[in-house]
Amino acid sequence: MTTLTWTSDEIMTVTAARSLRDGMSCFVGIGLPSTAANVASRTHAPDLWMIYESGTLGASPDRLPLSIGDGILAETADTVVSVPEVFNYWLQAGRIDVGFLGAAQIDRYGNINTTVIGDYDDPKVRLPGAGGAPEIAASCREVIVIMRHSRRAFVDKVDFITSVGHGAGPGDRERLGLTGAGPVRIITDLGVLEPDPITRELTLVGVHPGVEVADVRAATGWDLRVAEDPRRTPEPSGAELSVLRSLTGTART
Amino acid sequence: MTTLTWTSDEIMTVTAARSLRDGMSCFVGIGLPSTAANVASRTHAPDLWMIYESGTLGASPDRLPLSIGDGILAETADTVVSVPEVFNYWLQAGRIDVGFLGAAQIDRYGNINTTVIGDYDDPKVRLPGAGGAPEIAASCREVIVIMRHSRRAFVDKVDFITSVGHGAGPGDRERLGLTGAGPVRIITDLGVLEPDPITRELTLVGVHPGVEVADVRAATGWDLRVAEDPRRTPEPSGAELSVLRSLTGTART
Amino acid sequence: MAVPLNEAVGQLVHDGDTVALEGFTHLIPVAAGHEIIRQGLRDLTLVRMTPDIVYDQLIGAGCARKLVFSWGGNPGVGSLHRFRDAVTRSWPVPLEIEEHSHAGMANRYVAGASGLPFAVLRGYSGTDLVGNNPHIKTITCPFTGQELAAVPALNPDVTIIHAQRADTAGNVQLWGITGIQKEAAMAADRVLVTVEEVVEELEPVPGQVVLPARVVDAVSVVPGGAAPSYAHGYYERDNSAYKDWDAVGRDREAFGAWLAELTGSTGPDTSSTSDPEPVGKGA
Amino acid sequence: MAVPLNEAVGQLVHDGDTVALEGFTHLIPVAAGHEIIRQGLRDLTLVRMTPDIVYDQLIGAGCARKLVFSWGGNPGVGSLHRFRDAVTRSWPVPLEIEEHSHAGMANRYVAGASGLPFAVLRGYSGTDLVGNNPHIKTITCPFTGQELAAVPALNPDVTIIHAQRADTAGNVQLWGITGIQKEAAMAADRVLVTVEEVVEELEPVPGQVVLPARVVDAVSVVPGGAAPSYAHGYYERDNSAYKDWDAVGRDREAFGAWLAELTGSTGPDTSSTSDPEPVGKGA
Repeated sequence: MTTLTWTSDEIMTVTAARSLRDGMSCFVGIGLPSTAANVASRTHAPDLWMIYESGTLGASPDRLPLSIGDGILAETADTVVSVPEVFNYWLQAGRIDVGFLGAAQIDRYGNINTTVIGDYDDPKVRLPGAGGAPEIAASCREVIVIMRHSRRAFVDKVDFITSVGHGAGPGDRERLGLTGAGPVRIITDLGVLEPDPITRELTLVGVHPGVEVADVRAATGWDLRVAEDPRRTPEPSGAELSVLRSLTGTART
Repeated sequence: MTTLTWTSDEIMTVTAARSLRDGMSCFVGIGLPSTAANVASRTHAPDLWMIYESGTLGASPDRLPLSIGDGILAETADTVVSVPEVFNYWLQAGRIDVGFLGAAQIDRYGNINTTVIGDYDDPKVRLPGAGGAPEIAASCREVIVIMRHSRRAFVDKVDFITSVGHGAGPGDRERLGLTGAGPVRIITDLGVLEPDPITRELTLVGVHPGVEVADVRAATGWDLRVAEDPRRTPEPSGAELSVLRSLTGTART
Repeated sequence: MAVPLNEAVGQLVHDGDTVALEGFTHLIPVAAGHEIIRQGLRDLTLVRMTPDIVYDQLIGAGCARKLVFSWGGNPGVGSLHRFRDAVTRSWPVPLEIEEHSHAGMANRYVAGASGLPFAVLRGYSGTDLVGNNPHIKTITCPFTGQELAAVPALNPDVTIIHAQRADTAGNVQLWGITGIQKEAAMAADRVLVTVEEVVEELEPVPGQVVLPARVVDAVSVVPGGAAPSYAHGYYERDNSAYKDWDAVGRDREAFGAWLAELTGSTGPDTSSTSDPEPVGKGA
Repeated sequence: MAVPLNEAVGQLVHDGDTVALEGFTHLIPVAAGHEIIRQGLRDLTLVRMTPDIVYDQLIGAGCARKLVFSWGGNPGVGSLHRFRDAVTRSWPVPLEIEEHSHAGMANRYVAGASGLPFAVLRGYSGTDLVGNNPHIKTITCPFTGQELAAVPALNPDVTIIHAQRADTAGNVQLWGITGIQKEAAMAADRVLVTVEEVVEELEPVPGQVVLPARVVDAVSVVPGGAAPSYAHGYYERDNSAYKDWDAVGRDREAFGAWLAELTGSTGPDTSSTSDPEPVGKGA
């Protein structure tokens, strides 16, 4: 369809970055979400207000932070608060527009697993665990997830619900007392998924250039619903790519 | 008995100051307690660690603070913390050796009233209210009260229990879940009262020079118990008086 | 972002609101309190841990129908006589009171700032505050069975504080004794901050609290806006003004003269000119 | 007040203790963790929100029987392989785990520091953490009827943190990202702080947290004691050391060599000489 002058990770990150609107407050997870948020703040969203769970509010790092506690975050933040304060006064109080998360596994209803693959008491793979994700997924006004697409990652039912997406379907978030809207978009290296407005089941609404719907279905561990006319993701612009590459280049140094 | 070269307020304050041991942490109420604590820190207790409820920890003001939020406290403190932190992390956590309080009324069991004289819903006199006192009286390891002696102030039963002393007698503090020992000494302009070890009833254990036991009984609104051999308060030393007078002189400027 | 104080009060404070003007001896938002009096706001539920003379003035001016507090007095001087007059003789209007301890109020603000409906503390046990305040309940620890006090979150409609500085983006910086201001502001629906000055960039100061612009609805530049209390690094407390208030507050007539001067000398026109929406405002 | 690190660990940390070595990427008390390994402590319940490579090392060395945590990983690199090996293959000893979210752990420390038996938060609801951790319960708001999560207070026997400075009186000062250190320290029975340096007087620094000497049991001067993490204002993070750990941690043999070097090169004599009380210490 087009000569790929960018990688699938790059279009994933750029597309995720575009999901962040200028002026939003964004609770940023480390890794892919942090990269995408930093691309956004350097392109269309200069007033994106980034919060990291280490307590740095309004950070504007001049390179990619290597962890949620990177010193560059404290040096460039509007203010640094304690960890209880960022979770209680900011996240729990419902002040954050968007929570930006990664995941090891996600299921049909956008529930997220970052705890174990396999049985909890006898896991095949022990993952890092919850971190801030359960409450980010619960309390941010909306959640955006960025992760690579594969049948092992996109499963019918996650092995462990670390963070609740849309539970088992409509009404579950309300029943559980979760104040935010939950995952509104999942951006992968193949395309974009959004929950169906009625059933809350994740639905393919966009595919990246060079990707066919069949590719996405093949990389998804359940019978993936597809929107009537999935949108073709606009290609990354030269400006977006150059920002992204300078950031990841920096991070690799 | 002796020529009074000091006032009854002065011996009250000096005697109260002597009750504070060096190295103690002391939660200081404003007014008479603050004056006495500052005398102590300038005489026998240079390492008295004074906490004011405004959040100043380890204050060492070079003049008497005029309120619990006087700027001199912040300028001389080891650190200044928020009000929730001083109450939760310091007072409630049981870290304070002695709470040093004043009162408008106190009763036979050391219960304190700083709220109203008369009926709560139709008071004769509306007093300032609780402030930090209820939890200071509950959570400090011990409480010392300093107040002027009169039949209106020393009553059989306070009109309103703002801060619990020994409740209605033995075992009440334990029943109420209060962690500290409660009032261990009341220092007045006439003498010194302490709770009876068994009955918890306030008992006259000391009288100031020039004061007779009968004077104290006459100024007390219940049939005051008196220790077998009440101690005669040692006179204020010249050093104590000069420190006190320089402090109150400063405060009056 | 900075707006004149009369506009900010006009936009953010309405009759019947629950309003906290917080400060712990330091940085009392006195000028904002006086603007509330000038605009003739009514039926306010006033909230503060340590209501002092500006609350005495608001109460005496008839702005409040209720006071939520933990210690009311003229610090270093004595009682609040307008407050007493309202409580004991309903003058100029009856004043309902809801009383807590400092620990209770502080934790109520913390719960409010945290998006929780209530706070837990070791407190109140055995005191007569419990019987006279239905908002103090007990709760049982689900792990140890211990009984503790529970108090409801405090979420003012408006919190007003005074701070040393803001930057042009509306980030607010205060230092010295910072009290309960952060929690009171973050617990509120709307936040008004009066400041000594607006600067290009906030130079970090040890002991500072920074309130990000995101939680601040309006900044008004009011140099001296905390007087007669003090602003650490800017001016000292005017202790004589607190002493002088005692005589004024004791006497309804003297207070009336004071009130006439406050509302008359600045002129009611000032506020009405710059506050084009009279909706929800009292006389 | 400053005591050598081996003496401080010898006096304050005992077999079977619950020990929190806290830090949020910044100021990780690595040197203290290594001293625990050198002293051969056993059966520890290790607590930390973000266990990283020094916890991987403690676990691999067999010091721990339980880990209480909310996120375990090598930040910016990947997994903790000694931790995985202990959880999935009980090597070198079985490791029990108790898992929370960050919000839960942070509030557990806050409750611990506040002398409360439990904390309340909006959290955990609907997650599988609830079913796998009996320490997460629900509690009902006595005012609104809302259901919220309750977690028990966390009160370590010992908390160890690293800070930039202490003064000669033992007051501790840290700044930059200060994370959960204040709460972790104030929740503990005993507190050990390693510092970059001791100074006559603590010059105030913006963003500082000061821990008064009263809550600190021992200060040990260990320049570089947070490496390979960083100490804001003193040294940068050694990112290559974190990457290099991945290969060591993956392999039991490589880890064994690393462990031999740690315990051998400094020599077991160092700790035994200066730790005259072997009571309660492991081999």
